[in-house]
Amino acid sequence: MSVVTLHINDELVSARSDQKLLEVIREQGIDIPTLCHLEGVSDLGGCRLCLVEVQGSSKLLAACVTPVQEGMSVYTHSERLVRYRRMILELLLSERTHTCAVCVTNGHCELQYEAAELGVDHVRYEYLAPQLHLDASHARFTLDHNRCILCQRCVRVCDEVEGAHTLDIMGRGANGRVITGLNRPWGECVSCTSCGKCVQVCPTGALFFKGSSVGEMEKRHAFLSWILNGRERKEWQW
Amino acid sequence: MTQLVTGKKTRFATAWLGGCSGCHMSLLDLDERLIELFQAADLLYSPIADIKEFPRQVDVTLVEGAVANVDHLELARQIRERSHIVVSFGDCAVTGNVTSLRNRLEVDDLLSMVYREGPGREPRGREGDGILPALIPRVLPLHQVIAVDAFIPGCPPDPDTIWEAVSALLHGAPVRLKQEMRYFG
Amino acid sequence: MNRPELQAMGERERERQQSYRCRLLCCASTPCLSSGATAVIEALKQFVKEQELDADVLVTATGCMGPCSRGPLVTVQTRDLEDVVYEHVTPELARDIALAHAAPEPRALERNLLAADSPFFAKQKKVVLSNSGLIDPERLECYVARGGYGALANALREMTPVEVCEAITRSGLRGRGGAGYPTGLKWDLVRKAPGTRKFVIANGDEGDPGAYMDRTLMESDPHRVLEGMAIAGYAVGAEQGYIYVRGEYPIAAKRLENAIRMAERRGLLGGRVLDSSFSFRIDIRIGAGAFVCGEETALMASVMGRRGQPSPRPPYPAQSGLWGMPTLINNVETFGNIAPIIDNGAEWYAAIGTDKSKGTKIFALAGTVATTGLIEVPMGISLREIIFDIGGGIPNGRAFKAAQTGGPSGGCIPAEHLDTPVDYDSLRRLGSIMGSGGLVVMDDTSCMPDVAKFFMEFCMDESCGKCVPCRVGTVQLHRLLEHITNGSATPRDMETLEELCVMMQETSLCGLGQSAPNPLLSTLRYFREEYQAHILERTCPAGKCTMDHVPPLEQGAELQRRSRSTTSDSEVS
Amino acid sequence: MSIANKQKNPPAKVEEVRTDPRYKLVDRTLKRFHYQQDALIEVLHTAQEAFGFLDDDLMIYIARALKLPQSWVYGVATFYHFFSLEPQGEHTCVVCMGTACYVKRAAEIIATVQDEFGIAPGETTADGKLSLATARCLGSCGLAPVMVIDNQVLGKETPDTAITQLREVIATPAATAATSAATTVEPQEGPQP
Repeated sequence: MSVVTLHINDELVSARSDQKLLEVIREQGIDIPTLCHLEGVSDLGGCRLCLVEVQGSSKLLAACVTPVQEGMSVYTHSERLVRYRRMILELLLSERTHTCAVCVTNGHCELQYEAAELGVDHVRYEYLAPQLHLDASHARFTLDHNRCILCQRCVRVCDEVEGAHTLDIMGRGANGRVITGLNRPWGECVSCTSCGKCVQVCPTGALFFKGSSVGEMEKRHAFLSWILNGRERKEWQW
Repeated sequence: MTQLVTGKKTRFATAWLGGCSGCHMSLLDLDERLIELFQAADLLYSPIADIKEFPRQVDVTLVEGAVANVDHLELARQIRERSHIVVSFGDCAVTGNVTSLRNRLEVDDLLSMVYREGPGREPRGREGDGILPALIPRVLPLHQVIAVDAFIPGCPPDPDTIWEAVSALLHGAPVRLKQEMRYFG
Repeated sequence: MNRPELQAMGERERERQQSYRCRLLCCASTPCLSSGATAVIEALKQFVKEQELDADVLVTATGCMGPCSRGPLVTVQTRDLEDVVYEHVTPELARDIALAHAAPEPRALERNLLAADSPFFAKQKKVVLSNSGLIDPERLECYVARGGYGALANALREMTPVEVCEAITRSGLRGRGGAGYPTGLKWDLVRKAPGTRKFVIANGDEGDPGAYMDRTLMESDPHRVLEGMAIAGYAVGAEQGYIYVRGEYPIAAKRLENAIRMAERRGLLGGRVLDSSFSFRIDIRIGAGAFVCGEETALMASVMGRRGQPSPRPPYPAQSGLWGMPTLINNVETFGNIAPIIDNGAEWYAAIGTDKSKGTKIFALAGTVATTGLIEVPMGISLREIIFDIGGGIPNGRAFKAAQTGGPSGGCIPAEHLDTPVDYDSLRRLGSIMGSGGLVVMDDTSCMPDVAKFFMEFCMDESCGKCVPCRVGTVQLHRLLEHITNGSATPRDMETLEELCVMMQETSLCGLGQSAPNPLLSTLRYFREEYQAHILERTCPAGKCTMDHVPPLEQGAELQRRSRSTTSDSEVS
Repeated sequence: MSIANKQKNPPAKVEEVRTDPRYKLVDRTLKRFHYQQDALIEVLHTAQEAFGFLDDDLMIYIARALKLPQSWVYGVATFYHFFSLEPQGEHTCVVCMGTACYVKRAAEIIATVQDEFGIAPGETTADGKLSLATARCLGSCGLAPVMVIDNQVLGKETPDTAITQLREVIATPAATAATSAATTVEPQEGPQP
């Protein structure tokens, strides 16, 4: 694999040519927010929080899906990028019903964290307050559409890591919903292995273990890289 | 803000719209810092003081709660007209929070569900029409009704967070909360 | 089939057509069919049968003739007279027309005649639509008789793929789908891209409301599109093409399917095209109602049977498209330009149009204009000429207000810019885009914030939902416009609105989201005072909006007013 | 087909699936595309044409035939506006809401139809007689405003003409109209025109 050099915020850095910008930026210790990106599954480029300015490109590019290129010059925290990230967060908070005070992931939520990090202290947009339901038909997990940000982490992990593809997205636009099977109650979906990966990778309180009360649902997704590295490097073939 | 700089006492008010008063409880949890606060400020209006009219001139008003009915609208309008700085105090004022969970229902359905047809109740008819303040169709965070100058998130905001914001305001400085004090919820 | 056989086929068909004393061409395009063309065609066929004129009179169902609002249309070709076009033809009138023209001393009727020298026809220049309305789209022979597949034969025999790409580059042709990327460059990229297989896709997912150029081309001259695709396949090294037809266009799909079958049977498509070593298959894919599938990466997802969600670029389709292979995607109209360029030479083509926008462009002229229909004009013509000369101006004594181009990705152009030449760059400077060619004229009864709301609603419904700025941004912008048009907006909403527009343009994943704010921004640019009237004075100057709501702070007074009126109502009842 | 897949559906349902002749049409399309997963949209088109709408059994059948996850099929079917998961009415009325029609006040037609029959776009009357829908431009802008009743394109409509035509169509028996949609409705007896 060849090595390329590029500038990130005017610092000269080198990277492997198969790397994506996000990885290189984070390697430099630069904190750049993401919500749909998840180490271990394919990238979507949907949350647009990791947008960066690349000199010579008229468009802002999502760092998670942009391959590095020799001689690139990248800026990660220009005034407009920070402003846009904040607005995107505001849009997400306005879309469904994110009432932190009564949420199972209060205090452990990536959406809540990014909002605080980016300084979103209020939302200028109208709260859309859609009437959405909650699927508690599964024996162990609950899916609350009101807290979903449609990042599709659960869909990707179910397909790419677990291989069940129980989850997908139905509809489109703001009417999109995470579905289980043929949009049947989750508990009735025979393809679900109840592995719980979707719950662990969900950045908000949309997926949680039954029985969790306010602030009790902590997520972890470090196991993903463990599983995937193990598979890829055949570490478990003893 | 000139008064603040010249060392006069800040004319201070707190108001309570559609909320649980938890933010005010948290304000009282400032404990001994309350003494410091009221050495620098006069409390001109507050649910914890028995004052009926919102005063003519206020420097800083903290507003707890979301705007949920016509009385809130009227008070919000007065607060804005008569205060130099208006602060959204706590998640209900900032986001609508729990108060706004009713937005998914039509007002009339909500009233029927809770009052007119609630279990174990006598049907009460169109209660409150003209007596209780009418509910507005959608609960709104304060800044969607009037201009707001600063925001203190939290449900309720931590006393330290409140103190951070209030002491900045008493010094005529803008509210710049640290990241750990900016969390909703 | 080889080249001499192709020429012979054309010759035979020309002789056959010449043998008729009179040819009656009836438009059988969707608009004319909806206004009763079927009955007209039946009446004419009946007439020929009754009068036993089978050897003298030929009745042909053709594609679109242009002035769709004047349909059903009938064109008459006689050996001794100039071609004439009749409008609003009824079955009775059709018989009279046939009677007059098929007579030993043919003459034209005086009524329902559309003069050939009227500005509607005179100001147009037909390159892509040169066969449209003159040939039977269901018969391959008709296309071949007008030189069809000659360009393909020529390219296969006389030109290398490099030369074909060069010719297209030299012609200056730019993508007709809207963005205007140079077609030759795109072809060359795909040609050079390494890949074991390559694909060509014709984008016929014409989703812009108010536009039907692609439908008409596919319906009226399907072989023209297929020939362009085959030449592209040869130029880039692809053996498989897909033509993605919008689900709303069943007639276009049927005619294309028929055309592919005919061409394959005659060896003009399929294995060993025209006895060369080049093979090219074309399959049809029917869309299922998603505007976003006009975006090329979304379209590819849809061709592969998936949810039509766009994916981030790079990689571009030219490097990694269908199944990861290099893929050329062009609009149907772009492919319609290929055969004429190869036939007449790149220089001939480059001489039409303006410096940076070459050739002609098809527009669907619609809205409040006297004659609506499909027109093809040289690039650089002014909007005024299109609307007032070709279209005949604004009916009902009303005033022109704006012309909307580019559909939900475009903008509204006001009267002061009517003399702007129509080309890619001028329209972009005005805050609109060429787009695929929808041109909707609005008179002074249209309210611009309301028009902006219409387009935003469209984008909101069509957003795929993959990226946040588009998914939520369109909803929020629609809400804001709703507030403006119902009277509940505040001056602050204007700031939020403008800021959100810019943010969406810069941060959305694909063209749909990036261009969704365009109609709004362009109306803000030219009609800001209308927005201000809605917000500050709570009035709608065009008288369209209801304005029956109030801003949040005034809701209290409003509620009291309403509750008073309802109590008094209940007292009465 | 794997054992797991067989267990998904009770055998009774599979039998029922095979006896319905309309599945033959779906099978034909499946074969034409060699059961390739890419052909999902084409297969859904055929299925909708044959059945009038896509119900769960039909989507399960297609998912199994193409070896695709059920959620995938459902995701695709709901992404595209063309596919309907609900049975459609005996007659369908589609009002074009393209720009040209909009400028010529198609919204008033929809409002009138809505008032007259008490259904919003996307809904079907309680008696199953009429489904109302809107379209994103039917490409007949020259005739704006345009509506389509039972696949027949009608141009230059007004609210009044629209209502009159709809009343007429509803009064005529189903056999003469609704060629594609109303597959769930038994052909009614009535005078042949």
